[in-house]
Amino acid sequence: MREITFQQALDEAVAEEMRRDARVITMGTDFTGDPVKEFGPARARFTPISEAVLTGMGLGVAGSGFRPIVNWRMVTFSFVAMDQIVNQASKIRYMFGGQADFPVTYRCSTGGGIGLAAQHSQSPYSMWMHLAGLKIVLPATPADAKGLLKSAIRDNNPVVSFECSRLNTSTGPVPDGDHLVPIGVAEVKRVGRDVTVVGLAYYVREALAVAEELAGEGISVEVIDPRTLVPMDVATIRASVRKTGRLVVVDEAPATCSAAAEIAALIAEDPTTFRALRAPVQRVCAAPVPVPYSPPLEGAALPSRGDIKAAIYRAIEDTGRSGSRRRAAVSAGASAGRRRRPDRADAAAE
Amino acid sequence: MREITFQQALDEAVAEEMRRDARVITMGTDFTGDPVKEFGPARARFTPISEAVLTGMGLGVAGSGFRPIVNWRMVTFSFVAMDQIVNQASKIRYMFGGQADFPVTYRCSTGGGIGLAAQHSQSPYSMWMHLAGLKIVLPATPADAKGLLKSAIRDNNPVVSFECSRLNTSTGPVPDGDHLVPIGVAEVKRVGRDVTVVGLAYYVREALAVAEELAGEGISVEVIDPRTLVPMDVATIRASVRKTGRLVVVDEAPATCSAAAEIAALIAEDPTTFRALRAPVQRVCAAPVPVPYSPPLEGAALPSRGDIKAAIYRAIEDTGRSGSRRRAAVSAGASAGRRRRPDRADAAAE
Amino acid sequence: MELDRAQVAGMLHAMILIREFDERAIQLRVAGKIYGAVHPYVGQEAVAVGVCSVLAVTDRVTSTHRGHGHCIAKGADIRRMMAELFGRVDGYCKGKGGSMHIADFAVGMLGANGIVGGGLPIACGAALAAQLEGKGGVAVCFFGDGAAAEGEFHEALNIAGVWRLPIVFICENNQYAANNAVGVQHPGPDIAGHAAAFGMPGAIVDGNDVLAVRAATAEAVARARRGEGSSLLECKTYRWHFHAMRAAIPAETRPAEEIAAWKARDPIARLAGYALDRGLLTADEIEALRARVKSEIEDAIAFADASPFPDPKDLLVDMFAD
Amino acid sequence: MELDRAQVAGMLHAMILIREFDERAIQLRVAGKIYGAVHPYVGQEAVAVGVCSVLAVTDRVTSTHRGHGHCIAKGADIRRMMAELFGRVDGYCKGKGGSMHIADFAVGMLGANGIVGGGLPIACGAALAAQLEGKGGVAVCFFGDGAAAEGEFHEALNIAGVWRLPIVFICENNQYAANNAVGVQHPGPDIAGHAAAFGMPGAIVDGNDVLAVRAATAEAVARARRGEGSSLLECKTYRWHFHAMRAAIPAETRPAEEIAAWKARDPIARLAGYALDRGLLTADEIEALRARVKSEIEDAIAFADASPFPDPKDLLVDMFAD
Ligand SMILES: Cc1ncc(C[n+]2csc(CCOP(=O)(O)OP(=O)(O)O)c2C)c(N)n1
Ligand SMILES: Cc1ncc(C[n+]2csc(CCOP(=O)(O)OP(=O)(O)O)c2C)c(N)n1
Ligand SMILES: [Mg+2]
Ligand SMILES: [Mg+2]
Repeated sequence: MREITFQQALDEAVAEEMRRDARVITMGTDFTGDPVKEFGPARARFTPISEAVLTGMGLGVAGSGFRPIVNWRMVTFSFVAMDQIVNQASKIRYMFGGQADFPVTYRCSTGGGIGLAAQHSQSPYSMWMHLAGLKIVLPATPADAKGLLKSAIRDNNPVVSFECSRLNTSTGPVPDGDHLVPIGVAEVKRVGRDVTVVGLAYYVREALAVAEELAGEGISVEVIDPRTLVPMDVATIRASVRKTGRLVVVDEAPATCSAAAEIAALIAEDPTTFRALRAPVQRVCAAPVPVPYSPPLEGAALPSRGDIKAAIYRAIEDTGRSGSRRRAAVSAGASAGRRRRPDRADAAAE
Repeated sequence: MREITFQQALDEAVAEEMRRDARVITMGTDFTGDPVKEFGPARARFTPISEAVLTGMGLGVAGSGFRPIVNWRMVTFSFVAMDQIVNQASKIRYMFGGQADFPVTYRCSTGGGIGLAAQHSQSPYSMWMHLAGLKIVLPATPADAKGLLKSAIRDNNPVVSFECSRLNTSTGPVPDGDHLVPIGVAEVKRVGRDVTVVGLAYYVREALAVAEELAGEGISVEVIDPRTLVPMDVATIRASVRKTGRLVVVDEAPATCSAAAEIAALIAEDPTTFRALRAPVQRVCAAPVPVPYSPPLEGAALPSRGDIKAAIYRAIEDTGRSGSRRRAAVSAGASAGRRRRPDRADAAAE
Repeated sequence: MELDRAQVAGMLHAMILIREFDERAIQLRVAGKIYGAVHPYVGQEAVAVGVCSVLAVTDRVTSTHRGHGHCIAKGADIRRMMAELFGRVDGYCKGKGGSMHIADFAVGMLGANGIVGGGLPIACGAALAAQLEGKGGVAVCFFGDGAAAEGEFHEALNIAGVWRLPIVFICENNQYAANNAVGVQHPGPDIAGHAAAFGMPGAIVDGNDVLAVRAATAEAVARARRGEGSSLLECKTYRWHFHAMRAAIPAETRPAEEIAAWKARDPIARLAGYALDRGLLTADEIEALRARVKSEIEDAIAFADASPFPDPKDLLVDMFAD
Repeated sequence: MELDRAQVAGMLHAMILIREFDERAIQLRVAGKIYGAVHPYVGQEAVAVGVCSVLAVTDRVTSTHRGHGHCIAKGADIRRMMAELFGRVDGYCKGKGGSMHIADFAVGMLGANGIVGGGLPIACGAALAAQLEGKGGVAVCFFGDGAAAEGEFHEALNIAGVWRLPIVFICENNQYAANNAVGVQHPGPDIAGHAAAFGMPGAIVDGNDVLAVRAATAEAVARARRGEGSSLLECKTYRWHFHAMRAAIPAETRPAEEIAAWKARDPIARLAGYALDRGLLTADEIEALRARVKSEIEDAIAFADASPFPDPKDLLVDMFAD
């Protein structure tokens, strides 16, 4: 066990897999770590700023026997390559009747919270999740970042690794040796009784912090990190909600058609879980705006601990518990109100 | 009132708005109707196959005082322009502090069911819905196609008009004169008591057909067509579910992070509606695969009337009604089973 | 580069096979045996055949929406092609792909593509693989004049130029993109002019002359195999039929004289004439070729017709590799 | 085209203002008054100023992630620019955009852009508007050498060529894209070579010589105003500082001699020298200009600092127009 940063964990994953398998190559406009030094310019390639061709090359070289890692840097930049993702990568194997495999790993950073404004603060996981045909991982700790990226590189399908910017410098224990984390397995980060909170990436930490805080108030919060978005480990999430009867999902993407929406639907459509659900599902997501630049606005646009707390209180409120709860809920009301404010559209409609 | 096709209705909308306002121009690699004949090559422009520049030009010319209509033809082709949609169109007004308006209308056809295989059979509405900043319409009748497209062209924001291929040749009554349908208003297509079915585009017709059929069995189905996806008329949908206590959503996109997922979440998170919900939400969506070419596979991949019926039976089953219902539900079981089969991922996880 | 009789016979056979395959595909689409869209390659046979005649089975090509000719020229089995068009389990994609998505990785045919320009990046990936393998392999990318208006064209040629990838870009300039003449797509009539700025040779060749196409490709391929980088070859040609059909055959929108002029330059008649003049093939032998093609196609149709439709139970099969 | 003293003084003032603005922005970013990323334009002042010196306020330009210079040269108010960098309500975007999204539609500045190449299509739209208006307006698109590797570059030049749009494409070739030298992006050192295939003139100009930039732009703009179409102008220049900074100033990765050589070709010193030689300005007058710039910038900073932060209650404002 060593304590390393999220970024170091990701760099180790790439280096270890490149050592392990000579067919693994990595391409991007820039690198963290120095893969060129160890693996040379043939296997670690600086590319022109041409994400579309880069993304399609990943498929072509993967379909020809290699195992490329394509790094878009920021998810923002992947959108110029979206045709290759939507029309090629997510469909190519099925469309061709499974006659070839495409073991390509696409990597990019996601998320806001660091003052980079609308274009550079995006978390559009759900746009990829909607595309049947891609596996998607979203680690929240250095150990998972390393273990999931290594599994992604070894997977024989296109896998997208979303890497949360705000976690880059965070540190955590990472097992020594060949540390793998299986794709498709969620983790219960904290066991609880009263409410299930599913957090994504940065918000796993935030959810855990809130859970710790609320434990003092006698509220027992179970925190789950899906870790993989496709395939989603629905069994683990449903089992938790069947136990607690309440669900809060925290995601820094806008709520509409988000991963949070999907998780809510997976709960609402499952008969057993639905019957166990005692309170309305709570989505704690970003406001429906491009992430603004100015700190007070960005802070208001993204979920906060106060928002998570307020949502937990609401979930408990709506199933009527003690007055202390009610007061607490009210105290967090304002922020909860903002978080839940529908966009003007809904407002008009409501 | 005249009976015209969906396609004619769309062509009329464009022609009428171009007559009404000289700042309206239309651009695409091809046109239905003959706008060049009436409006000339300056306002009706054949373009190179360059969707990315075309999409950005729409913003540039709109921000410079014109009202462009950009036709991508198929939603498939819009993905090469996704950067301009995601990073520019959906953010440009807010990001610039509202100092300019961008009255551009993006049009494209959507959907499968006509043997065009994976790339040409897509319904990725939700990928756009997730982007705060775009208005999105999805008409299901010639009258709504005309009225919504006219409203879109007059709207001062980027609006995406999704036009279902399978409806092109369908006919319906369209009011004479300047027929407008407001953006953001759903329509209750059939009033019912027992279950609410929200259908999208082609599936509004299918839902109505099933509702008619089930009326004979004494099941009263309320059918709602959202007509606009952003802003979603949540009030109308929630009001219906508060009345029926049951929701079935029919959408030909795969379920994960789909419009159907969002509608399910909007129901599950609203306290009043949640309390009124008597059965798990039913998503009747496409199987989680790229749409296959061969007719039997394509038929199996997309929702069918049998699937809708089975979902309605399930909704009623799960709130325990008469044995006749139960038998009926069982008879539809096979297809229901297929429809609800989780993808291999979930299978692994469950 | 003199050709022997076997080579000429082989190319002539391939060209006739491509033409007959698509002529029959049109009939079969009208008959409802084939679904979706069909984009006939008729008239452009010399390009696919001339190019592929200098490729090894280990060389990889990417194709377009108009891909039947490329598949046949690269060595795909027309029985499995026809079965795919029929939507049957013995098709190359088990019926999941259809006309616009036929692929045969075993012979280096990395797939037709429904996206204009979509194959260019994938071809660059295949070229990168060849470069990394270091065995002198090459990649070939077929694309149309319309595709040259897409950004992916630029990105592909640029990275190929920077990395000196072993790839030959074959632009089939058939004068039209759907119903739009090349002038709608480009400021000038030629695509080859873009090559220079990417640091690679750009040549224009008569795309209806299979020998010219073969010679120009041979040079570009040799260059790539020597590690000297990429080339752009623009083949001027013409499609004899409509852009695409679904249930019905669309009305012709191009000038009748233009069509006639191009048909007078029939690439098949041209190669047949060459073979006769040089005494490489007799008229009887050419007739025999035509007869052989007919029976091969009937055999492919019979094979396709005998193949079962996929079982809906297999809907989710082939999604993910283990 | 002889310049009078007012013109020279105006250009010199704009260049000094741009430089001082960004030098101060760097300090203010370190001081935590500015958030997110800052991309200094220092060293490239002659390009923005030379180009915009021949534009009317009604002509429209699009910019890049390195956009402060373009904004100032096009006539934006540095007080509202600074307020935007400070994230305040009096900023051009009310604090919603920041450095990478400053726009001032009132002076024809259609926006900085965080996407490499993202402004090219938007500029073509502005050019289309000018063409449709028929009043002789032009659009100008600033972009970098790295952006020329993006597909949007190709699509923009191609459609501009086909439609003969009144647009001038200004490639600021500052030799690097982030830390990658131009050789990583392109097979050759020049971008201008792409122009010919798009049917437009492509010229290379010394981007550190504001008079040369102005003259070349004047010619291209005149051409566009006459309805003769588009041009590509490649300005060879160099950025004096790092690509971008957040909290800390990044270490320099480029060769010291290279930096020194380019600094020796300081575009501001060059114009000042020209003005002195020609007797257009005296040393005192130039000193006065510098002093004026300093106070203008202090005033802008004071203005920004006095402006309030946005109220979170306004989070949803500006999303949709009525
Ligand atoms: C990105 C994209 N845009 C538009 C289309 C629709 N489309 C299919 S084929 C075609 C014309 C292509 O012309 P060209 O590249 O010259 O090939 P050809 O059909 O002439 O063989 C178009 C516009 C598409 N398939 N993909
Ligand atoms: C599509 C896209 N890819 C990558 C980036 C990240 N990025 C920002 S600036 C930059 C370098 C751009 O170089 P150039 O165009 O030469 O402009 P310069 O920075 O030299 O002014 C890169 C790669 C981006 N913003 N957008
Ligand atoms: Mg063509
Ligand atoms: Mg540069």
